[in-house]
Amino acid sequence: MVIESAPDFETQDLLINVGPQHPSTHGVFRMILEVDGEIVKDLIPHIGYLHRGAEKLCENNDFRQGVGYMDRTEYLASHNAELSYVMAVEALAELEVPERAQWIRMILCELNRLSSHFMFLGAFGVDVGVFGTPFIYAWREREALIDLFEEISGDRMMYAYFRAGGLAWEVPGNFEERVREVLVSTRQGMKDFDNLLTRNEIFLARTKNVGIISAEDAIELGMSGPTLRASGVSLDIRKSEPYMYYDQIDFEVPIGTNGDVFDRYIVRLKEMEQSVSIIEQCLERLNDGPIMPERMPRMLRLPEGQEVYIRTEAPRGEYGIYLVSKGGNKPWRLKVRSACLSNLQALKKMSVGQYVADAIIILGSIDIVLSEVDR
Amino acid sequence: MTSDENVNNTNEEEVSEIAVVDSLDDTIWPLINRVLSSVDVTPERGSIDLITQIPRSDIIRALQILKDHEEVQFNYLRCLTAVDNESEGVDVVYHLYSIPKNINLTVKVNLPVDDKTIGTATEVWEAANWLERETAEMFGITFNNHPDPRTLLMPEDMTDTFPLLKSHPFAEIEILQGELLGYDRENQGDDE
Amino acid sequence: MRGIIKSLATTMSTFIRGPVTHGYPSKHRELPERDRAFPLLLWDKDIDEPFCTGCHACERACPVECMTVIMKDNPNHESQDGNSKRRKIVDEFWIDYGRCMRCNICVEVCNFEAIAMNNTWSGHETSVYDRADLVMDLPQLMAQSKSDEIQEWVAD
Amino acid sequence: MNNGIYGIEIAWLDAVIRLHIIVGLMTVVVMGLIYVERKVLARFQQRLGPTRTGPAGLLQSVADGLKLVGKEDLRPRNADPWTFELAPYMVFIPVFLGFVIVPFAFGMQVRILELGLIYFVATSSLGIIGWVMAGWGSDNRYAMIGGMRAAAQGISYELPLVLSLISVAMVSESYNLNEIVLSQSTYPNLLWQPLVLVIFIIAGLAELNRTPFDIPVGESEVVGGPFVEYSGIRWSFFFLAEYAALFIMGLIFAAVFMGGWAWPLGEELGRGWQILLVTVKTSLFIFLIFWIRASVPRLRIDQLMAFSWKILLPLTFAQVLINGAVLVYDAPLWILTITGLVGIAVLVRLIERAVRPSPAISNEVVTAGNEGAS
Repeated sequence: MVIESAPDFETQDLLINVGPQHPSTHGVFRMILEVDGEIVKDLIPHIGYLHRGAEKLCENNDFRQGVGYMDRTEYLASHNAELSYVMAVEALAELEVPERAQWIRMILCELNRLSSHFMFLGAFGVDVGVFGTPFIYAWREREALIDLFEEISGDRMMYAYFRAGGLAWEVPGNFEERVREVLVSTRQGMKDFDNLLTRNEIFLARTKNVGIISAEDAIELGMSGPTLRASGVSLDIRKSEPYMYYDQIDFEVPIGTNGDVFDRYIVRLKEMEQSVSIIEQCLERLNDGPIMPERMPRMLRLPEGQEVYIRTEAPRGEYGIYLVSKGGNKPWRLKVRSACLSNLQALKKMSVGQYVADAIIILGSIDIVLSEVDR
Repeated sequence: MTSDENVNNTNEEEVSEIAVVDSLDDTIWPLINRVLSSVDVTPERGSIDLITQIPRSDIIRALQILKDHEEVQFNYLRCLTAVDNESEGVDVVYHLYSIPKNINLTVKVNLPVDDKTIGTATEVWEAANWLERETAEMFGITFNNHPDPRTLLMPEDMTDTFPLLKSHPFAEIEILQGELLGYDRENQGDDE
Repeated sequence: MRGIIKSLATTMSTFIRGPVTHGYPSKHRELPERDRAFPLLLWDKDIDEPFCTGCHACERACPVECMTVIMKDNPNHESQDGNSKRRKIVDEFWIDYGRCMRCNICVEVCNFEAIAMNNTWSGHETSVYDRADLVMDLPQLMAQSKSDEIQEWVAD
Repeated sequence: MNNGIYGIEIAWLDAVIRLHIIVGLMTVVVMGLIYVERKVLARFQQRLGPTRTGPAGLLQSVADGLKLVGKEDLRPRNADPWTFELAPYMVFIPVFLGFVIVPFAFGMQVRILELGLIYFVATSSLGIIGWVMAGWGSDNRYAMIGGMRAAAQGISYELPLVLSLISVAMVSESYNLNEIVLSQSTYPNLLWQPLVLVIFIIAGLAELNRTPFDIPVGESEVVGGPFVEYSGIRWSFFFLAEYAALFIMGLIFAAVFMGGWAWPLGEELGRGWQILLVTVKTSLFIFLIFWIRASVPRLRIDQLMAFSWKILLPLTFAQVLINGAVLVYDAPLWILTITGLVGIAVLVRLIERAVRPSPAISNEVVTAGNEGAS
């Protein structure tokens, strides 16, 4: 047998199917990687495995019933998802939300941002390859937060606690001390993560200069949230178009410089520190008062021919609700603008040319929740 | 505007109120009107943002102007979706945001029921890619020249029915979950 | 290398801090009062009959349509020489726990405070082998309240 | 040299008996190791670990073993039958062969080989063939990537491992493990070879495919790599081999660097104490590996190769050269300690240089103030 000369040696790209059952696709995401050795040459994302038609369901449910479905579109930050929905209804029904309810909402949303970011840190740490430790650290802290949510709303993930006009019921009497107690453990958890990952050489080697996306590309692709801010775009809806009482709160928006995976990690970690400070400021201003408007109709009906697009800064970016009303007690059309869907579009741009292992952590760094992507 | 003037003559107290409601001078409308002077635009006051109706033939050109024009720079496509108005056709809705100027704009295009085609906004923003794919499969809208016209959330072969149209039935949960899933044990047969 | 040593120090510090988990099936966490598991019907001990009058309010308000209620005339009503003030009472009541999304709306709409969310562990440990077994009927829904196993919490 | 344990003079029978003891020992040790790893890792992660089977979950490994034995032995339809089914043995047998030379106490080993260290290195590197076979034979793309990664990694880290052992052998002036241990009866080798100790641990981690070098089996990337299609008893062979290799590596570490069963202070110990001493030293190594596993992320394949060829290999070569110079010119051994420590400093510096080309982290993220966003 004659050995062929080198130029005739043919190589073939390998197609790998990652997901929908894969340990690090964060749910049922599927991507088809075309790899040349270890380098990703092409990436085809497939989504839709978790599509439940939340928008259609909401069109057939009244405004109180819809809150429950919003929880399920964003199960890691349900308070933030509910917030957009109830704010959209309030904007159309022109309901004035009592002050106390607003402060409590802000506290809960920021707490939920903490718990969601903890989940990111844990899952991301595991993607990078630490065996389970970040996951357990994340769960340790998230457990404290979730216990608090359970004491307030009764459920651990699907709170169904915000209502158009205010809150479903009053928070328990020891709310403030419990929040402060949780913040102490949260600080400890953030410190643990910082010590475990931020300066670890292997972690830095894995995450620095990986999956870079420029600010222009990020804006062009409609990315939002920490993923966008890591690229150096200072766009935070809490600052640019303040809702609730964010304009009365003093906080900063951490932004990254490189737009790489490490920046997306560190921006989230810094953002958590800001969240803690926001919660503390909110607690100081929390005062007694009603939690629902005084004149609240038993069955909420919206005026005809109105529409609103409400956007709030959820942990993963802009969570928008586009609500069209044609009268009656049900929305005519409800569109959930998912931050993850837009962020996920950038995956291909970030991953092509990187290593297979990088594609995994880039996916992890976007912090997708598939229920929000598919809705 | 003529109807407003009629109202003006009737009651003085109502005048000021209605004038405030219907005048769009406090919004970004004058700016948009100037920028889109070459396009036929109908403004409307929304709850938060300004809503503009743009005819289908001009839409992509108008969006390109909105993105590129110095004074507005709508460089960020917040959301792209559609609303089914049954007999009045389908509205395609673009929510635009300008990061440098911090202004929002809602652009609406009405498509007739029998011809749901429109140009693709992916030429303007890459972000429109998946949003248009989703809108297309949910409402049966064809986006001409879309770079990747596959389905996004729906199965690949589900191109004949469009779930978010009002004519699509809201299936009873029983039908979806099926009789064989345990609700009707008698009919389950010997499959176990 | 210094960063790696810092990481090692962090894990060692948690090694020393000791476990934060506890063996779940053998040890149960204490549930808060407001914990929401699945809805239950309450039993009026004074009169020895359910609070529920079968008014269909919860059935209509349920977003997932998991409830079925049948109403009947109360045989124990005052006009029938009974001691109850309820003219109508629940005859049959089914809740499909497999479909319930635990949104608490049924509790909020109930005018008679006849339904409450189960806030004990028995409401969380409801796994069965057949989905049909998750459809609870009236005696099953009533059993806990009858035997005083729950201390229900209903928001004002 | 060959003192029979039971005084059996027939060499082959003696060897067979010893091998049987080793097999039994290995199985028990591996089960224990799995239990200990689960418990220790759980503790690092503030969990409880196995608790349900037996007191404190002690029987967990037994239960797992029974389950694995009872499990169906699946083979994918398109798998290459011979490669697929032989691969577990090809991984297991070389590891098992390594036990031949390992000293548990004075004279307590299967055979004393003059070239014991070379024999150990030779057998342990054979396992790579099994990994590649498993990866190729499974007809699974994850498995194939994993197998190829294993081959690349195994070959790359073989060299630093061999060179680090050679430089110790130079100081001890023997390849015979027994004599290496005896040569450390006053000062263990780690005093003279600190750099090589670090490199041995790093290369050992890579050789064992453990975090941060678990690239071939990376759970979050290639989902178990070559083992992804295996089930039941075949899979348990891989598992057995993995932990047995860990145990051997610990024993080699104890013998080569820590002085094995040799007691530096005073008289020679009894056999029981010797075994205890070796066990403690081995446990130290194993605990360190568990600790590292709980703490550090995984490297990427290119970084892993670069680390081996560009950093570890030159350093070990330098150490071997310095060892040679010191030994040839009969210079005092503390020079080696100093050069070793300098070498560690260089290693640390190189690692930090490699990952931190940009300024310090605290300056990386600028925070936008209130005015910044609007």
